[in-house]
Amino acid sequence: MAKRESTFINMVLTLLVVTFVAATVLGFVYDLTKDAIEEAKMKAQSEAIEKVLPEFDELGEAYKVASAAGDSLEIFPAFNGGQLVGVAVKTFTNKGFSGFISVMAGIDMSGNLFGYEVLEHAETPGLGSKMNYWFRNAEKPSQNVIGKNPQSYQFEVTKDGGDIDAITASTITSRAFLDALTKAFEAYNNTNEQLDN
Amino acid sequence: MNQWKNFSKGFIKENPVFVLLLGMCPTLGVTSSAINGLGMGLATTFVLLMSNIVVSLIKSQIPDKVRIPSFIVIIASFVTVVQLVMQAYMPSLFKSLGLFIPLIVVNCIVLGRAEAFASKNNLVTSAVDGLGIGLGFTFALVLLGGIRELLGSGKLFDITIYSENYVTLLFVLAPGAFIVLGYLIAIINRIKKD
Amino acid sequence: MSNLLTVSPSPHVHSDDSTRKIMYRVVYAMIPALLWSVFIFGIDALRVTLIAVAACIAFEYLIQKYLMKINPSVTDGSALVTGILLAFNVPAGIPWWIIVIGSLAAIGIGKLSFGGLGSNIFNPALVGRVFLLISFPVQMTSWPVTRQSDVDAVTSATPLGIIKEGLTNGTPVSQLLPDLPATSDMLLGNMGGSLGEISVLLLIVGGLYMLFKKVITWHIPVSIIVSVGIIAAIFWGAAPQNYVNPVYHLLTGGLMLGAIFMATDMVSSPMTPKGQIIYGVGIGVITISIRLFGAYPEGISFAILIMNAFTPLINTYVKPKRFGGK
Amino acid sequence: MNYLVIVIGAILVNNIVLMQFLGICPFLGVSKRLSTAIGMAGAVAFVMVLATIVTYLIQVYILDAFGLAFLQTIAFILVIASLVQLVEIILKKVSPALYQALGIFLPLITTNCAILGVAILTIQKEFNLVEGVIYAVANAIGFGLALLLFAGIREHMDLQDVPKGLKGTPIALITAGILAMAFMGFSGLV
Amino acid sequence: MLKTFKKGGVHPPENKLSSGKPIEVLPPPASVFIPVAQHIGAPATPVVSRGDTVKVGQIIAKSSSFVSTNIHSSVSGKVKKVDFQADSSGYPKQGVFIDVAGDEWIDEIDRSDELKKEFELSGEEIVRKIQDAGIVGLGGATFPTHVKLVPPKGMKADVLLINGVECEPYLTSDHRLMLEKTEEILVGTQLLMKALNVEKAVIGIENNKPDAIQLLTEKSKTYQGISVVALKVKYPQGGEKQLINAVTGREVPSGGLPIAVGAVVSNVGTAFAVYEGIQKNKPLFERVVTITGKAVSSPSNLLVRVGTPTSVLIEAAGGLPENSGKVISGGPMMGRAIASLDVPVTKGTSGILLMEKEQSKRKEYIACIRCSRCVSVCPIGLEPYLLMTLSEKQIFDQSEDAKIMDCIECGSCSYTCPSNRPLLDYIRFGKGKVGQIIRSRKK
Amino acid sequence: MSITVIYTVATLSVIGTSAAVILYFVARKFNVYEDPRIDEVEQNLPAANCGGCGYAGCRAFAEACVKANDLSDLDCPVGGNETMNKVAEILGLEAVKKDARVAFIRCNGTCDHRPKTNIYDGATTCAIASSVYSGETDCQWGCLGYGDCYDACDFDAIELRADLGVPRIIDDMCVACGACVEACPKDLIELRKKFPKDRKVVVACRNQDKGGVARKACAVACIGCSKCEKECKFDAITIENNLAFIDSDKCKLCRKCAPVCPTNAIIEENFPPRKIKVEEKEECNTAK
Ligand SMILES: Cc1cc2nc3c(=O)[nH]c(=O)nc-3n(C[C@H](O)[C@H](O)[C@H](O)COP(=O)(O)O)c2cc1C
Ligand SMILES: Cc1cc2nc3c(=O)[nH]c(=O)nc-3n(C[C@H](O)[C@H](O)[C@H](O)COP(=O)(O)O)c2cc1C
Ligand SMILES: Cc1cc2nc3c(=O)[nH]c(=O)nc-3n(C[C@H](O)[C@H](O)[C@H](O)COP(=O)(O)O)c2cc1C
Ligand SMILES: Cc1cc2nc3c(=O)[nH]c(=O)nc-3n(C[C@H](O)[C@H](O)[C@H](O)CO)c2cc1C
Ligand code: SF4
Ligand code: SF4
Ligand code: SF4
Ligand code: SF4
Ligand code: FES
Repeated sequence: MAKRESTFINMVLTLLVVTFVAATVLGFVYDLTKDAIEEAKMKAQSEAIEKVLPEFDELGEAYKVASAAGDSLEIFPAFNGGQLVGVAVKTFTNKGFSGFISVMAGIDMSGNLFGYEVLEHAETPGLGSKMNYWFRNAEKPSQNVIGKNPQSYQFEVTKDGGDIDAITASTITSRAFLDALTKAFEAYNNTNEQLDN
Repeated sequence: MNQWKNFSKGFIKENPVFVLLLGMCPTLGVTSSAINGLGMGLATTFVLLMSNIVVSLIKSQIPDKVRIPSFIVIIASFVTVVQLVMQAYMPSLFKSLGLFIPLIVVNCIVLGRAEAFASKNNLVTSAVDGLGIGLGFTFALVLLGGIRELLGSGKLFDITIYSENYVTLLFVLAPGAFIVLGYLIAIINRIKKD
Repeated sequence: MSNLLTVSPSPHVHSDDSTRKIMYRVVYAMIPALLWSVFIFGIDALRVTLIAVAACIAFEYLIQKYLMKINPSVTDGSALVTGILLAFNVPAGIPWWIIVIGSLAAIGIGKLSFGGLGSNIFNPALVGRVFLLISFPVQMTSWPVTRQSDVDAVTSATPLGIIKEGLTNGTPVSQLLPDLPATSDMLLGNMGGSLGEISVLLLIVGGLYMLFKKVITWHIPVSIIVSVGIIAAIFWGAAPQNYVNPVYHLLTGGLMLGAIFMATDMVSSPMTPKGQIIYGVGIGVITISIRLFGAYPEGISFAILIMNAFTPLINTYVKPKRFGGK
Repeated sequence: MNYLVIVIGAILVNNIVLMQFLGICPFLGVSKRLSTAIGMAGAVAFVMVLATIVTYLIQVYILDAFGLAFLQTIAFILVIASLVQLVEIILKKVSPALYQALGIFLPLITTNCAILGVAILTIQKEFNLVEGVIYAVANAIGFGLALLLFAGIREHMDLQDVPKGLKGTPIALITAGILAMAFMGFSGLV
Repeated sequence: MLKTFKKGGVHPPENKLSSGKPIEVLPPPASVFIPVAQHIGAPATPVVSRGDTVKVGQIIAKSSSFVSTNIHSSVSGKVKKVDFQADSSGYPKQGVFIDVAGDEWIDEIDRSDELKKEFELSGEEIVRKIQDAGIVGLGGATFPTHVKLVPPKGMKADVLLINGVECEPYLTSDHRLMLEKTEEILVGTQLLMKALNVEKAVIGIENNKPDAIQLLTEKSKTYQGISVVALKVKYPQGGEKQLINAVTGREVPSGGLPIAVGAVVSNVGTAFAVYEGIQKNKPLFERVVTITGKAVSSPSNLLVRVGTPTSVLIEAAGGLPENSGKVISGGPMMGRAIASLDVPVTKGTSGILLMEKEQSKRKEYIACIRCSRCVSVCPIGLEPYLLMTLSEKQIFDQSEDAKIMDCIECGSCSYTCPSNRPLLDYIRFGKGKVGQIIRSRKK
Repeated sequence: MSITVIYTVATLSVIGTSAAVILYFVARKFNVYEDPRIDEVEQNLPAANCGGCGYAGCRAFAEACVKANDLSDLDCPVGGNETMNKVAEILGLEAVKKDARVAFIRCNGTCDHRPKTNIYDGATTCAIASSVYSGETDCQWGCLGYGDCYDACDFDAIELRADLGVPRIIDDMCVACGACVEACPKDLIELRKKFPKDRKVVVACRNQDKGGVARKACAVACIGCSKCEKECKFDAITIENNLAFIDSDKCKLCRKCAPVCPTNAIIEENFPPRKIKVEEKEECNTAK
């Protein structure tokens, strides 16, 4: 098989053809997967919402609300048979050990935390990453946040005078996590005000 | 060449990680668990296999001077395909592998194989080679990930083996990757000699 | 045969110093601090030390004999020093299996992997300690109560831990002071901490003994202490409510233990006085940076390890002044 | 964003080699001698900054402009590969001395994850151009620091009797592990 | 504060067992072996052959080039053969074997004890006479003295240093010489000053010889330009670079000669030999040798004819002790262990040291713990630990950069190393190799 | 076909093509020539980087080959003739054919042949010992036994024999790189012609002392008596400085010389045993 020679025309043509084919293929694959990717993103979100709220059959229009600190959070109201059963608040904090943490917090109609799901974080595996389950351990009431609300409980770690036990050796993460929840409640309260008005 | 030999060499004798010492970044970066290792390994295998096939098909059509750029484009296309497909159908794995998926493109194994093997051999041989090397790579990643996961989180493929209270956290963190790989290579060297 | 003369190159005499003597002198220098920690933390301190020493010596022997297949050199005393220093760097209440893991990390990873005595880049005891600190953060920061403190508390905090915790919460220094031990208590070692780090006075006594016996020179300890002191003083002077008095930095957090016993490990520190001063200042600067700005309340272990890594570079670029050189 | 945070973060806290695992191949391969390590560090710094600028412009003015973000990988690698080759060719002619010092490392750079990694990270972290350049410079310094430290250590280790099985790459990896351990002390610094 | 050199140094136990023993004359032995190479430089060419009869002081081998010198017979008798035998270098060397008969000296030699202070010779004449008399440095290096006295073009000496340091443990020959031949040494010094055309001479003596310092200080008052300096006891003060540094504060540049800083160093024994050679016409064929050792029954200082076998000296000092393990020609720091007692005394032999068996064996060495003691004791500011490793691994380009060639082989590093590492063994080997490389590069 | 596909194709093609065009022109403008044959030669070398060729590694040797007009001074001992022929082929030059060689240590001063007269206690390398003195026996020429040659051999071709006190070459492993020849401070090792079945007839001695001295120091020393020289019909043996030397290129392995040597200094190896009278010698050699 004779190799093509490295003449200018050959080189440019080859590259042109290779990139052309590659680009065409890619373009098609992209078109094919585009919707799937969007869907996957949506699905992750709706799965999280499902996990943090009581059973519902319909999600209302999402809207944005400003929390006290001026951040704006996304809120998803959930309805079961037309009845509002709770809202999911996509909240976040930047105070984590490695910065950004994003949490989906579900608040039921009595204003208590129904569930939470950590969406995104970069905390240390084995330390900060324990927040995924630490704060919803039903066997350890002093670290559990489920069913609690900031009005009757101090959403701060015990070390700072609050009512929630921090993850062992991960006070920073714990503080950040509770900060995110507090934000969610603030936003939720704002919504209530909006709804009331 | 004996195709079985050609295929199996990637596991120990020419293992890209333990022996050729190529593609170290993903090896270290994604192996905090066996699952991650598996995912990364398979993604790389796919790219290896496909690019080896394509390269060996079109090798005679490519002038020498643009060989490398053409190969890179081919590889990068397959990487992008993997990227898109994973994003669509395995979003959580995609998230945990993060930056290292696009970096398959610069993984020296892939380009090295295309350049040193596929551009000189026929379709079947190249494909077998790509598959063998890729699975060898996967094997290394799963081994490394498994060890780190077991020591560092007390689990294997996410199944708890022993209590979290006794895990040696260091192994799932950055230093653990280096240290475990270091000793693994030493052990493999020894095995290879005997 | 036995009456044949021996021929060897000069010199034909040798000073009566030996490496083993040096190592044992380090051990003698550590004994006062060890006794004090037994007094403060009770028999646990002794338990931890004995386990660490036994494990270090055992690992050195076993690895050399069965893995490296060379003549074990445990008699040179360096594994003994490593064992004691590892024990000095952990809380007295630590479970036995963690110390054994630490000893394996120290001797297996930190020392023998590099070729054993004299070849290691990093201080073995510190490799062991940092390995444990990262791997078992909970157990490594559970400080047992001292004899003098309240009976009902199970764990206490180290002074630097209190400071870090307080300052990150925005508590001003003045409100933290009541929680902190008095200067005299810190000097004597009446506070929480790792078992060998608390008694500053006895550590200094050991250091003076080593200085006197020419086991160490002044360059490294002094340059560490001075640089930490100066930087801490600058910050304190600028904002006394946000930074504590340098005395706390000097007397707590294992600074003295590190400066006197660990940074001076000759294997992993530079060869020339000038290099040693660079090394010491480097340790000082990194230590205080970690303490003031990092996540850890205490930074000298990391600082020493990092400067260990710089040692070969320092040795390459800082040469002794040659006689008759330019 | 605060520039100092970017710099300290990239050099110490999230050191590109020791914490992010990028550029490991040259880190292991070119750290046997100090002199070569210095050359490599210089070459990487040069290409890293250049590549970050060029890829940034491509991202903003071509990919984002046409909604083609998914082409990032292929576009970036093409650009980087050509850039490296361009630099190599030009250097060889214009300054043979500099080529001797840096140029021989250039072919290694194309397949260096650190370059592509930093280019992608700059986009992912949503830096502006100035921040991106600072980020690239800081990462180059971080890479250089790790490489130099390591070269010093390995030159030293060449003279020691490292156990046979561990000689070479294994002990280098273990050393890197301990170094990474030590660098963890910087965590939380920013 | 006593003066001393500013860098490094060690202080081994002094053990000057024989310092109180006056010099005794050892009669000529039954036969001698006089090597023709007793100096640095080209060996002399034998001018006698088998069967010739010779007298004491007669030339038996002639200088063969500028850096070389004559060899004179130390005994009278019949030449048995000209052949090879091992000297203290451990290798067979050419030399003249003479069976001793009587003790007949050549006539020119003035054998009286009378001190002769005056001299009229010019500088050049002194140099020539020194050359004819076969005088070499007696401080150990046996460099032909006449060569030192003619500085290379463009260089000028301004001070003569007389080396009375004797920093080696055990050795006392220079010490005794300074006590017993005080004025002769001073006259010899003046001769050397004249030859060198310098106005100033300084005699450096370590403070462990207070009697010699006092005596020389006193006597030197009547000699113009000569002064005495007491020095702190520290090995290797006697090394010429160190002595120059201690006395004048100057530093001989790396790779340079003392003359580069205007100094010339000579040993007190050399000064005495110069006195005898010029004022008494006596060529250099005998010297003071200390014979000592912890187990030696009577450590002593003997005036010995060159060529006398070591065994004869040992007999004179009470015989070879039962548990001798090592016999050293020279001091314990720089001397050479000899393999056989037939090794003859030569011009450079300053002492014979007998060591007991227990002390003769080196202790096993272990890994370098990088304690940096070798670095801090090295008077040259080298890094012996590194040089040893580089030699071991045969990385000679790096040892050259690390200035291995500047090592003066004083042994302070090996002496100090707590791990007992044979630093100097390896450094010497490395020096040899690097020397070869440098020479081949010049070609 | 959607709009993205069109954009994709356009963008990539533009980037790709412009990169190619720019590179092409820049490459032409800044072209620097490097002989491609260097790579080619290097690929054919064994990559042992042992320096046996006298160059700093295989690449340097390749450069030297490419530069040279004539390969007669260049030889890669590891690769041997085959490699050099290939190199010659690449360069279009003639390779010089060389006989295969093997190292031999010319000293048989084993413990029973040479009495010890002193004990050495310095650093245990031959180079250092020989810089101190002539050795533990009275033979100043013979092997010191500390194995510098052993350390120098990269091919495990030398074994240290504690029972003999003198190392031995393992002929099968030796590639005649000459590293040991360089390493031996006593200049004992010679690269001799390799005969079939590794047969050899060698004067295993370097002692240049006069007969009496030599003999006193070692039972199997060559005393320079010339008997073997007279016996050899092929002029293979020369006597110089009281020492016989057998030129392996002239030796025909006739074995006439060995029996006449009064001190058994001539060694024959790998021959079938002789019938007559030589039992005595065999026994002596296998005394241990
Ligand atoms: C490598 C490393 C990772 C860490 N990761 C976390 C983390 O993810 N979350 C956290 O809160 N603390 C983390 N820490 C611990 C903090 O530095 C700090 O010690 C702790 O949060 C405060 O201690 P406490 O929780 O015991 O009071 C980490 C420490 C290290 C050295
Ligand atoms: C090659 C050579 C040339 C020398 N030339 C001179 C010289 O010109 N002038 C001089 O004063 N000494 C000269 N010396 C003597 C040295 O300076 C020195 O005195 C001698 O080597 C002995 O010194 P040591 O006993 O300290 O080793 C020379 C030495 C050597 C080896
Ligand atoms: C380490 C060392 C120690 C020496 N010690 C002495 C000494 O104690 N006395 C002495 O006269 N020469 C000593 N020398 C020799 C001197 O360097 C120098 O060669 C000598 O004094 C020159 O005088 P000379 O040529 O008359 O011998 C020593 C040399 C060295 C290298
Ligand atoms: C002054 C001095 C300090 C030492 N410090 C340590 C130390 O901090 N950690 C340690 O493992 N060994 C220490 N050692 C013992 C020994 O040097 C160490 O184990 C070596 O690093 C092992 O190669 C010390 C020894 C001396 C003489
Ligand atoms: S022998 Fe050489 S290296 Fe050792 S101390 Fe003396 S001068 Fe320095
Ligand atoms: S004195 Fe010995 S142990 Fe100390 S640094 Fe020198 S060689 Fe190493
Ligand atoms: S025995 Fe000598 S010539 Fe033969 S391979 Fe070994 S070193 Fe080379
Ligand atoms: S190098 Fe020479 S002297 Fe040393 S063991 Fe080998 S053959 Fe003998
Ligand atoms: S895989 Fe990252 S540099 Fe090679």
